[in-house]
Amino acid sequence: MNIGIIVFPGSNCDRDCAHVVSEVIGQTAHLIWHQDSSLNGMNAIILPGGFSYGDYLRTGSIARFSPIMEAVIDFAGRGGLVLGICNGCQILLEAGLLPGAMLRNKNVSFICEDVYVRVENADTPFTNTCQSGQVLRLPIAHADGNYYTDPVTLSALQANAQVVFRYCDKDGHSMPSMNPNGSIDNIAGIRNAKGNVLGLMPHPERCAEEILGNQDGRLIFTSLLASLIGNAALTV
Amino acid sequence: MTEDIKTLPPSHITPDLIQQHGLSEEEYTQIVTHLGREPNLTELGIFSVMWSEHCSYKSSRIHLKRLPTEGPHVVQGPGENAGAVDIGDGLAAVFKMESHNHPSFIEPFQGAATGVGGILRDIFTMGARPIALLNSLRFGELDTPHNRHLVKGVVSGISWYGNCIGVPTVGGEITFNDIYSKNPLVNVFCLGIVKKDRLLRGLAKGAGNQVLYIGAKTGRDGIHGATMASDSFDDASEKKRPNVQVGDPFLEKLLLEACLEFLEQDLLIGIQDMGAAGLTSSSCEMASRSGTGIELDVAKVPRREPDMTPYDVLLSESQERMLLVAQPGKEDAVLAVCRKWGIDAAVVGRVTDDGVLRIREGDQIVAEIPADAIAEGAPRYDRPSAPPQYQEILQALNLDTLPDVKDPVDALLQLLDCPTIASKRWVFRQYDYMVGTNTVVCPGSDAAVVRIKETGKALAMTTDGNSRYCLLHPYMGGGLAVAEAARNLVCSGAKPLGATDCLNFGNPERPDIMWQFIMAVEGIADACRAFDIPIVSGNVSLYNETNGLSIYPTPIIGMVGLIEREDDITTQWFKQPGDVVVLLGETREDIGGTEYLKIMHSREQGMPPWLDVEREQAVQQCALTLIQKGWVQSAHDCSEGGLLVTLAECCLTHPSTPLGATITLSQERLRLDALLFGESPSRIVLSVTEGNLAHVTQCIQDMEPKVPMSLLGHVTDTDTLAVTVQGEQHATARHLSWPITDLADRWHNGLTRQLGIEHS
Amino acid sequence: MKAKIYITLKNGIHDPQGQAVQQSLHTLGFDSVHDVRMGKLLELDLQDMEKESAEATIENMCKKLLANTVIEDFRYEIVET
Amino acid sequence: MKAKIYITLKNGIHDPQGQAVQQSLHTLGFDSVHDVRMGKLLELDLQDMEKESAEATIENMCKKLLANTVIEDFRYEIVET
Ligand SMILES: Nc1ncnc2c1ncn2[C@@H]1O[C@H](COP(=O)(O)OP(=O)(O)O)[C@@H](O)[C@H]1O
Ligand SMILES: [Mg+2]
Repeated sequence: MNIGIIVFPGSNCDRDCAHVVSEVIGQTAHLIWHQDSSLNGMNAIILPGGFSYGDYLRTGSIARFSPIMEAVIDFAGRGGLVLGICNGCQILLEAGLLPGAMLRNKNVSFICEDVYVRVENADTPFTNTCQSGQVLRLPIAHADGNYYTDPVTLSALQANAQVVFRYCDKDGHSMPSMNPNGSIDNIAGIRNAKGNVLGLMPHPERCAEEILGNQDGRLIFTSLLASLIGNAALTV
Repeated sequence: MTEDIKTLPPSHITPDLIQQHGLSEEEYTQIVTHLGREPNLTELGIFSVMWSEHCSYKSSRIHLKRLPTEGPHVVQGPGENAGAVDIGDGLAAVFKMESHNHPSFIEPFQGAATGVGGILRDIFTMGARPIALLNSLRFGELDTPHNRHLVKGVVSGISWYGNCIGVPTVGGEITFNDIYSKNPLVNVFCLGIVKKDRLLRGLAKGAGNQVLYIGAKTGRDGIHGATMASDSFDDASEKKRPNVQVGDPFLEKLLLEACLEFLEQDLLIGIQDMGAAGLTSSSCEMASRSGTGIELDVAKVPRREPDMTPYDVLLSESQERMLLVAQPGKEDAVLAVCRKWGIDAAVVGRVTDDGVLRIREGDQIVAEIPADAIAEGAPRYDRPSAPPQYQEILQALNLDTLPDVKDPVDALLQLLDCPTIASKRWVFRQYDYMVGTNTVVCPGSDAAVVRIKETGKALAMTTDGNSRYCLLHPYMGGGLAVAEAARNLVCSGAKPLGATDCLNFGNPERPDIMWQFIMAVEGIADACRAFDIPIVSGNVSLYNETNGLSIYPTPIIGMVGLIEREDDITTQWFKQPGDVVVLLGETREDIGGTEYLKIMHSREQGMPPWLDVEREQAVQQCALTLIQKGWVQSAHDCSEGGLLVTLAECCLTHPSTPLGATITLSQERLRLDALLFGESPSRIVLSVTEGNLAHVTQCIQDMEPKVPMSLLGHVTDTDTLAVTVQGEQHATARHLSWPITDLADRWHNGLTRQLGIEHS
Repeated sequence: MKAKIYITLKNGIHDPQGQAVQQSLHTLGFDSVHDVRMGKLLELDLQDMEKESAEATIENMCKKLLANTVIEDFRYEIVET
Repeated sequence: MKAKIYITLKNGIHDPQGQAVQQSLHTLGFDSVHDVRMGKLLELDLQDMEKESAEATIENMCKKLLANTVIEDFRYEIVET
């Protein structure tokens, strides 16, 4: 499979994602420059973490206007799988591919540490190799991961099973005290209504290899692959 | 054209102006001799920054010669932007440490951030991709709002810059002492990886080659930063506003990627970052290293502000800028790469063969100086040195008048609570230590371990230095820093390959400070020689003095070691109940200079622990052998706080499940405080499985030279650290015990409590 | 012509930065501070722009880029220079 | 009583944030934007404070905490409510 990883100026998890795509799930990773305008031949797209444009105005706000984003929006519109990790998730929000916005973490600081998330919906192209309710240990590394959306949108997210991950303790209890950043309803990751776009703040690509002491993140990538293989015709 | 400058009317260089530029009368006379005439103001500015302590190393250079800089692994020794060692498979590790002390005191956030930016540039100008940052910080005690403000500002500045550019900050150290209240230290270390045969250097070879400027536009920021870093502080210094530089990590990320692309396309002859003294020092150093000259037109330099004079442009320390040399014909390709990354770039001059730094503004020559006169011709001083009068008083500690510890249970809790020993999680949680997906051992163990994806090997790295030891005995303190750094690497399973240093001292014009400096350098040099660890790069920061009060002598050692096999990677925490706890090395009556003495008796006094280099080497060799045989579950070196703190850390630092231990210590002739809290070096606490114990004991017994070993007890799944002290004098043994939760509370929350932050 | 653009979090949206500032102010003894909200101020230098079209242009910039209208409000002033 | 505090970078201090915004505005076709400087806006809700002492207090807050006077200037307005 051909998996495109968009490189924005200031992306810095692009190579990490490419490493997992090629070395862990054995697929072809293509680094795609943000000035390009086409995603020819890609089966799925990853918007990687980092600090696109330094996050100088708001996270993801400037990258959202990169030329490639039109192609990404188009790709998503045609049902292509798009995974946004951390800054990638923030870009998806700014681009309107996912609802809501990110506020500064409740403690105002950057937080880098492992957290637990519960898989709320295992019936997505990004979680189909997980069990529903499964607890994953994943690292977060962000200063603006405090997800916010208005009450109406939140109800819709909940009603449509669009909340894919919630912060929880290691036994899967999703309590406010396990919320690292103040995110509404302990949300760590959401998908769009159609289900083909996922944004999450934790970094699955950082825990997909044995040597790193944790392989929970691998599941996100194997799920992505599983759904692509089941859907191999989809070269948007 | 050249006539212009020589026929200028006698310039108005007054004694006042010379003094403002931080130059002495003799230095001015030397300038006139070098030029054969009086300098103009621009030239005076150039000499002033280039001959500053910061750029010229004029007080330190002759002493730095003592450091061993060669070895079979050394690919690049001192003298370039950074040093490099061979790590096998055709790769080299490029690393260096640098200080940003003065700027961080004036503006902690930006000062620390731009410090990170500077050291990163040193690494990627060598063509290496930076893969790890560490930092070594010193602050005053946290009982004043200002010190808390400095700590928060510095940590968030480092966090902002490092996180944004996407280089993981994988470790470091931070300690607190009031001597740093008015002069905190911010030392940053960076390591990168490059193909050995692709190493770039700061060269300006080949007359006719093009000189290019890339990166941020030049503003007036930081004019005279280098002179400032070479000056003592007084209360007015905080007002030195124009010196404040603002970092732009986003731009630096673009520069980094662009530079690596230049390398890939083989576009450059040489490259040098514009650090202290900006355009001036980068061009002089490149020319001087290559025996060439450089001609620059300041009018072509991209600028941020109107009405800048050549003086301003040459001396600006605007961040995120580089100077490149490329063959004619290649400049278009360089400019194209810059366009791709959205970076300003301009051809600003060319390499000449006359050895002269010639600066024009359009048609007009505004400065003309032999490059060698500025770089190599800089003054070199053998400043007078003498031990301070107070040295003997400091070293005198009469143990007869020091009551032994009464309540060891409370003493351990107090030590774990003190910010120098307590967990630094509040600090490193703000650093992205995982980006790059190479960090195998995250902050929280003796050394950070970063894998090299290309080779399956890994590098361990650490920074260490104990300034109290250095105050009490600078020679010993220097050696102990080297020993501890190496020990930390060995505990992680690595063989030390090379080191860098950052030498932070007071005012070198004072003989006592100069003495501290010379002694410490000698201690470092002798220890490095004994352990066969070359120093491949480094940095000197002098004039760390405010209102006449100097900091403690604070040499910091950054060290890098190689781990050949993944299986050898070792961490400090106990792994499973039932494992046997073993101590390598020997506990002596080392109370002088300890953290215990400071916390429990408010004294910073005595002789620091004595380093026996042969013993140290034997212990390290032994630990590494056991690790490589696969027999070691955990290894942790004993440092600040002594044996009890080390054992408590072994119990507590497991990332998910803390364990207990049951320990028996035999007091023999030692004082109890020395046994529990003394800081004898050359000690390592190991844990091994019961099944491997016989192999381990046999192996240790077979070691030559002999390594003292004692079996201390077992790891347990109880919630208790239980220590029995068998005294010789006392018939009955003494039982001490701590609930792990109590230890954990003190250790986890000590730092945040003092910072006045609720844990979150 | 200059424009000053003020971007603030919408009412009712939690403002962690404002809260942190408030807490620090309390720690310093400024007890009369009951609430702090933190926003952004952008000062734009505009050239060759007609006053009439300026408002629409600035409005446009704000909606497109400068503010995230899911969470932020904006207002602006135009200053003739 | 409310106070609005405006914190801006001093003249001559480099403003990478403002620059990034400016470039982005250009990319979006807003070519007439010649310079952008980014600052902060703090809105404080003050209670039980005398108008006379308010100015001094706010001044004090700014110097002590809100502005980084090494690189930033501040000004403020007091709004009676
Ligand atoms: N300023 C810092 N930045 C990042 N990590 C730090 C810092 N200070 C301490 N640490 C981490 O905390 C752990 C304990 O540090 P320290 O007590 O200095 O260890 P040691 O005594 O073994 O050198 C180490 O893993 C170190 O890397
Ligand atoms: Mg250690």
